[in-house]
Amino acid sequence: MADTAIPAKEPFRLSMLIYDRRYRSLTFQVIVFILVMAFGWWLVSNTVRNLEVLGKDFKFDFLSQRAGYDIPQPPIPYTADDTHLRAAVVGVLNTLIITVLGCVAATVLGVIVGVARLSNNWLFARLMTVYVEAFRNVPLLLWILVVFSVFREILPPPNAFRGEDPAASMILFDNVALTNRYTAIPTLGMTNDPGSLDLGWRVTISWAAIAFIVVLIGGWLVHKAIVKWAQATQDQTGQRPTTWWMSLIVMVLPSLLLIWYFGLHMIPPELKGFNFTGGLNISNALVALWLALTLYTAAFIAEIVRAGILAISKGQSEAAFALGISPRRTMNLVILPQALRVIVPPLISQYLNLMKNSSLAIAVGFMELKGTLGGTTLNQTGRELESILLMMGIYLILSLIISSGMNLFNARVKLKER
Amino acid sequence: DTLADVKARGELNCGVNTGLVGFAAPDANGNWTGFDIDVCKAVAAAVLGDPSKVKYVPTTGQTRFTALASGEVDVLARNSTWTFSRDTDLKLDFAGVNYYDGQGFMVSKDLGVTSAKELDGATVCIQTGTTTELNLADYFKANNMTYTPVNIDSNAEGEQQYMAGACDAYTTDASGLAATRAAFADPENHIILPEIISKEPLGPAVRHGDNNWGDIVRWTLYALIAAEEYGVTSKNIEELSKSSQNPEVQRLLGTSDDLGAMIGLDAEWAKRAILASGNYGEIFAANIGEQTPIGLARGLNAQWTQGGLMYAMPFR
Amino acid sequence: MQVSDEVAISISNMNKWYGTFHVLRDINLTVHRGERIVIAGPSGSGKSTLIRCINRLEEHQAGQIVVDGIELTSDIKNIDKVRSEVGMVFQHFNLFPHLTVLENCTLAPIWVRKVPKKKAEATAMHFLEKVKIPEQANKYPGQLSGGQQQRVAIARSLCMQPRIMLFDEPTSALDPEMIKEVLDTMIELAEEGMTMLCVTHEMGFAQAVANRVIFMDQGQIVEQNNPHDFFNNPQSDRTKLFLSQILGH
Amino acid sequence: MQVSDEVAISISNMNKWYGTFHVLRDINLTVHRGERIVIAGPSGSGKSTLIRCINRLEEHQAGQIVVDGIELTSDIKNIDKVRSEVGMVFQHFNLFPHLTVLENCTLAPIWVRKVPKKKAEATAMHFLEKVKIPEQANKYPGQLSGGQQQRVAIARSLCMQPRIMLFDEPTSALDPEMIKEVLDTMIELAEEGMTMLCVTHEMGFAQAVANRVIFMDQGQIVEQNNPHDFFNNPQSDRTKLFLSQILGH
Amino acid sequence: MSEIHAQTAQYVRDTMLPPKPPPENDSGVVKWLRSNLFSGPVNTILTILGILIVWLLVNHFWGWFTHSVWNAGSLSECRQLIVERWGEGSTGACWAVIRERWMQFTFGFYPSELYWRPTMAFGLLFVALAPVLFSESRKIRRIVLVTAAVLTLGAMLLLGAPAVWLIFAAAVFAAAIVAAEQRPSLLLIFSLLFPFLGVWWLWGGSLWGPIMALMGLVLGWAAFMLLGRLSPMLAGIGMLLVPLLWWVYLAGAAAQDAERLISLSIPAVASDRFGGFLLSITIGLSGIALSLPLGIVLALARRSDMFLVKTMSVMFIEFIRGVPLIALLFVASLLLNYFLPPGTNFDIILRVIIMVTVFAAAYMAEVIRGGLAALPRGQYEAADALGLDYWKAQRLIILPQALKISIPGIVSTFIGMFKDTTLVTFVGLYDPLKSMSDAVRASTDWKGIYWEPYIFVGVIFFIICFGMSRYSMYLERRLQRDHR
Ligand SMILES: Nc1ncnc2c1ncn2[C@@H]1O[C@H](COP(=O)(O)OP(=O)(O)OP(=O)(O)O)[C@@H](O)[C@H]1O
Ligand SMILES: Nc1ncnc2c1ncn2[C@@H]1O[C@H](COP(=O)(O)OP(=O)(O)OP(=O)(O)O)[C@@H](O)[C@H]1O
Ligand SMILES: [Mg+2]
Ligand SMILES: [Mg+2]
Repeated sequence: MADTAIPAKEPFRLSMLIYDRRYRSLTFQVIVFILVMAFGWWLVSNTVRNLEVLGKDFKFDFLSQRAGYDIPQPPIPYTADDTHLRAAVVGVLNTLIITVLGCVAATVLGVIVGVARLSNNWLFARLMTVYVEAFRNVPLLLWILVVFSVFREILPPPNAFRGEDPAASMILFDNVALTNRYTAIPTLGMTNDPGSLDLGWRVTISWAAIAFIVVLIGGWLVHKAIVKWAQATQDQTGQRPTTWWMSLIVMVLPSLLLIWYFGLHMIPPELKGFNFTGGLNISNALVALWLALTLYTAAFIAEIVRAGILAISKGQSEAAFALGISPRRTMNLVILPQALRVIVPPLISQYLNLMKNSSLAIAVGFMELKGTLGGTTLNQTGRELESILLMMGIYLILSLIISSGMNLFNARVKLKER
Repeated sequence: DTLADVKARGELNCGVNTGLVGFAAPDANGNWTGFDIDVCKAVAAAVLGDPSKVKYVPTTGQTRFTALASGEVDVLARNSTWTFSRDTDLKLDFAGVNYYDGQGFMVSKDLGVTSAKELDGATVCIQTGTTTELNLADYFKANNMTYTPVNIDSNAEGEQQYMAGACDAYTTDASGLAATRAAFADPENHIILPEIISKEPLGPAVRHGDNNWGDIVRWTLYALIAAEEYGVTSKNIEELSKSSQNPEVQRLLGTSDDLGAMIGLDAEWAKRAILASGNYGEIFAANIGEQTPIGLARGLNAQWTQGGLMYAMPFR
Repeated sequence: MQVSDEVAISISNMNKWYGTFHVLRDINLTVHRGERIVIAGPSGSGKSTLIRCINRLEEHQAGQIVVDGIELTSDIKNIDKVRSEVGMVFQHFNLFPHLTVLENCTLAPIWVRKVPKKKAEATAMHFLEKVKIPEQANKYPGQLSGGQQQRVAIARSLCMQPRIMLFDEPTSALDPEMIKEVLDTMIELAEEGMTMLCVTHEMGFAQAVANRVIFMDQGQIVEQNNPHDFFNNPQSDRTKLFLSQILGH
Repeated sequence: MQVSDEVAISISNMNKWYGTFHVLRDINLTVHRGERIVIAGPSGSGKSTLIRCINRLEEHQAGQIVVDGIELTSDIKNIDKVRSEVGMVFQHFNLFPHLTVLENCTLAPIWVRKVPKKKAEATAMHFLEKVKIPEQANKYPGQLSGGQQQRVAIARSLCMQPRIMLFDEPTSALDPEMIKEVLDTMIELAEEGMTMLCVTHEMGFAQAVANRVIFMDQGQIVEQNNPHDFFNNPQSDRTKLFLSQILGH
Repeated sequence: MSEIHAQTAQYVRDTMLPPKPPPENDSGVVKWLRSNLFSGPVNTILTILGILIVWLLVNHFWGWFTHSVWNAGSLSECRQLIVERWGEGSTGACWAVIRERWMQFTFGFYPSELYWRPTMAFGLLFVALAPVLFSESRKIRRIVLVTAAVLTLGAMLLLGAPAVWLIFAAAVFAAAIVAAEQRPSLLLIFSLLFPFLGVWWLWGGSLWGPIMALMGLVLGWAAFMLLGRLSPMLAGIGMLLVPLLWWVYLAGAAAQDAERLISLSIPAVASDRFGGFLLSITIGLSGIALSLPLGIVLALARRSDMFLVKTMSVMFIEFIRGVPLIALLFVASLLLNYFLPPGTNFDIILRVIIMVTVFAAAYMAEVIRGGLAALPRGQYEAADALGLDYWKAQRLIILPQALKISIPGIVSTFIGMFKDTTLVTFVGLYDPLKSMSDAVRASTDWKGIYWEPYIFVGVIFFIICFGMSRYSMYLERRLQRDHR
């Protein structure tokens, strides 16, 4: 047997940059990187030259100038005398508010509709299908306008509540007024006001609110402990004690005590002059936007939920049934934990979409980030480069926060495979 | 050099509103008409000799100044208020004023309000993206009143909002209020309050730095105004250019002294500008005057000789 | 391997339709406690459906099924009782992939039988040892081989300590090397006297442990006999044809 | 079936790791031109990995592999050369479902060997005839049975006119009826003197055509011998155990 | 107790039972109603709730819909007619505005004598798409092509298209229908040419422009072929660089010279005349068509094992997906001029298309990545084992399959993008929904009209998007069947 001569190890040659697998990918990456960097540099240098030609600079000092415009219902104290920066912060907070409200409502509605579409009630399932298809196939902008207009056309104006024999009347024991501008709800008053905590930046929070939060968190922790105890008891004896009433007491009773202590009471809204005052007026722009975003996103979520549940094979529920596990428990113990893994990733990307879609609020005059920083501020100061870059940066950060939440979840629930 | 660019292109890029009745709006075939449009036409006629050589670039409140600064449009004729910061910080040059406007309020009659001072606590609909927001804030602050703003992006939504009673008052430039009111099914039930809370001099703007081009736009505008002052109309202009003995008219129409050469144009530039859609008065009457559905009175926009503010600098 | 006189399952004149398709026709079958029955038949003959009717994964429309003295009707309580008496092993295992092997085995005892966790885990470990994979207790099903998964599925059923076990082609999704380990487990179970109904094509298994072989075709029981006679002396033409296909291969 | 002195593949002291897992340990193997080698061993013993190293679908980390005089290093030119000399047939056929059988066979000759289309098609038809399915040339793989697909996969490899063929369990995904037709094709190929390395558990095939059987376990070559001695007189305990499992079942 | 029990005694059936019909109470209308609408209290409540919702909706809008006016010249005339017909105080829909302006909603400000051009382009689009979207079944392709042909030719005739073009369109359709039967691969040639022809038909001007643009691709391919002999690396660079240089420096001049020699011009239509659904469809289609190659590159980069390439691709995709489209549109209208060399100025529609493309590409990349991931590893390995290099394997084996799997995802992306084109209103373009409606309202005749344009535009959007989503579902089902 003649062994073939085994070639000696090659030294490094230049051609290996192209022909050797190990080096080639490096070469390629470096080339691509250089090209991308060059492109980036080209953009930046163009920008610098353009700014020069236009005689503009790239500074963010306009943020500290007086904004000069009003924002309805700012979540933190804000007047026209505040700076553009504060206006931008108000915008971000409004974006966050609408996003959180929208995500919560859309999830609830989406899950209900998604399950309803699987229901064996023919009529109801069909209706849900119509709803889902209608919202998925028509631009969101139109839905926002439609919902906003429906509020405006159907509800009475505040002055319809006026007079001896008003055309409209308040509901819920004269505590809530639905008008075509806002929903007037009572505010809370205290006879025993403990004052407020100053968080700086003219943001204050009432001690009473802090007390409630503390009590609620405490109650929740106790509830957790109760559940843990129930689990332990079950592990010990096999019987799970009924605990919901204990949890209820723990959650509710301390709050009731606090209400009594602070002398909390409702101050109903009152029609004075043009508008209701005294209470809290939640503007229809917010409600309509919230509703439109909710309805639109829920239509997509419903499809995700439906697909998620359908994706869990019939075999899983059959196996559970065959073990004698009841349908409700099967849902909780077997189907949902698995369906969630399928549902959550696309669900989060719907949350992202909702957050991004909230920028359409300019159509109804709800002043979120796009309306303040990317709208009036940009318009009044003429700093489009700075404003838009900053705005995109903020959106990006919010997106990254949401999507890193998703990655965390995915990593946690990933099914173990061989 | 904008003039050379425009000539080389053979077309004037004119930034206009996306749709504002009477001032600038496209019809079903995309033909633009309106008060601002006629300014564009006059400039195009003066520079290129043909009022139809205009490309209208619709701009929104947010994109208009950038469109001008970036050279996308040569002149911005989009009811923009001449303010200090726009003239300086935003690097615009306003070529003059073609409409003296002011911000006002419209309210429904049955509200029983007769003065803006009575609007304390009211809900006010505003169109965003203009100076109106700032004026409104200033006005209520100065008068120690509170209000709830409803910032609406588009005119149509704002009007709809107002009509349904979702705001007590609608505020925008008085000209816009008149136009809006005119389109209502029941115009008699709405009144425009007497207070004008701001000065809103509207005029065409050009880029800062190109003074020659600025001059052309400015003096085209003046030519329109002056023409009215001297009684030069699109009807009698041919005749006058032959027969007029008024030296000012002669200079204006280029029959004596070549003023055009001083701004890089030919002698008949102003004549063509006037011919495009008539003098200032004709343009006003045709687009927004009392005979039109919008029905604006001349008011401040009358010639100075009639007690108004329209005052063309001398052609000399 | 003794068979008692006690009746474990009795099916009489049972009929079932899917829509208008008549899947099971006039089924009559009595299974005694301790019997081990193998059901064979061509694909689509209704074997799975029959087995699934016994623990009411499918509903029958006519006739009677009595399991352990309880008649299967729409009464949910009866169904629950029957299901916790009857264990079932599926072709595709149907383990719960989000739970560990141990959790798979203790889930039903804890939530259905209300057994304390400790005790449930002890039982589970006992049965896992029986199927010879106690060391995999804390792995997830996805990390096991097919044969191991099927053995876990068997252990999971056994943890409910059923009196009857149903198997629906438990080995047909497995690689040849793994079939043996599952069959061994089942044989061991049979030797302990468990009442078993098993749909399978493993004729070796049938000959080794079955008391009776039932041959089904077109939704009907065509032939039944003890394994020896069934294989060596089939009566019906259909059975002969089927056996020639199965064994000839 | 003659074996030449020429060395087709020489592997010396080859080691491979997946991460920190040592899959192949000190493999030494010389294959002569015309040899037909069968590789056997329990699941996970590294048979597939070994075969895949030979045409560099996997990279080895230590030692040497020389195929047809070309050492496998990271130089892509060498890799390309080796791959067009070595044909490979996979367990799951891996035909290209979007191309017809004929296109599957002509793709590589046209794009890699730059053969004119006409000629490539003629060659392809020739090999399709050899594997006895010329009439299927214009069908899509999805329209064929498993056995036919595997034969197409063999024809596809042959179209590149390789000097060495590698088979990785070519019959294990097939139904019993189809196994034979594929094995027949392979036997025919062997008779023509093709150098073959074949991972398989078909012991009949091994006895019929192999010059040598290699038994692997835990990433090592445990035993090699001619088929007769390998089956009738295994030396190592592991081999004995393995053979008893395979043949006993 | 014996080993063999009495009951195990042998049993043989001698006559097979015939199938019987199911028992009575298991079928029929009553059964259907009971099991689908009124099975249990919860279901009954849901049914009643459903009926209530439907009744409320119908009740609310019925009056308004039935009081419709189709013939009127202005809103005030409409109002008058409604009052006349249905009495004082009644309200109704004034569809007259749609009747008068629907061409404007469809074509924007496109010159009305040239309406046939976009119509033809849109009709022939189906020919171009036939090999891609309808490749599955001959029957469907036949139906689609014939329907498209009839509708397009009819519409062109009504819109007064010149005879030459009518004959041309008819010829193309006829050829396509024949080709679809005989040699479907011929259709691909038309698909390839269509983007260039489509641009020409929509914008008009000289045909030489698109021809020279196409030349760039041809040159790139030639460079690739020539340099490919020397080195694949060089070939890749040449393939990118040559067309780029050609387009930037030579194509324009070449087109002008050629035009001077042989004039191939049709009347040009400027971008500012685009509006309404024409604008939406133009932006949507160009966005999708252009984002496809970009998306493929990004998806391949994201799946690559080269760290830098992968990171850059991930960063780009995440960046684009992290910001709202509306922000990118503002970048197009406000910032793009900063980023390009001073003095560059191009069409806002083009700028918007660029940003929409970039936006869609990020989503497309994710869709295609899914398609790539769905391919079994064996396909890659088989290609490797046959000696195909990376690019050949991608082009011949991987992408054709991955793209096919991705078609449903691509269609959904397109639906999303098509809906999002309404956002161009915020940068001053005439989208059908808001700008066009506002433009209609800006005429004195129709000032104050509100719901009718919205409803009209919404319904059209629904029809288009719903059609597409149904189609993609159909495809999905088909693919599932094929890929078992
Ligand atoms: N849910 C169902 N709806 C309608 N028909 C069904 C359903 N399940 C099964 N069938 C039909 O009922 C018949 C019997 O099915 P079954 O699964 O019981 O057969 P099988 O004997 O178990 O066959 P295999 O050996 O293939 O498992 C088949 O024809 C099958 O197609
Ligand atoms: N890509 C990989 N990454 C990590 N480990 C791997 C990988 N591929 C295979 N292995 C491991 O390497 C070992 C050998 O695998 P290989 O596929 O070569 O075995 P085999 O002998 O072919 O087995 P079988 O008969 O099951 O095909 C196995 O333990 C396997 O789990
Ligand atoms: Mg079955
Ligand atoms: Mg293997």
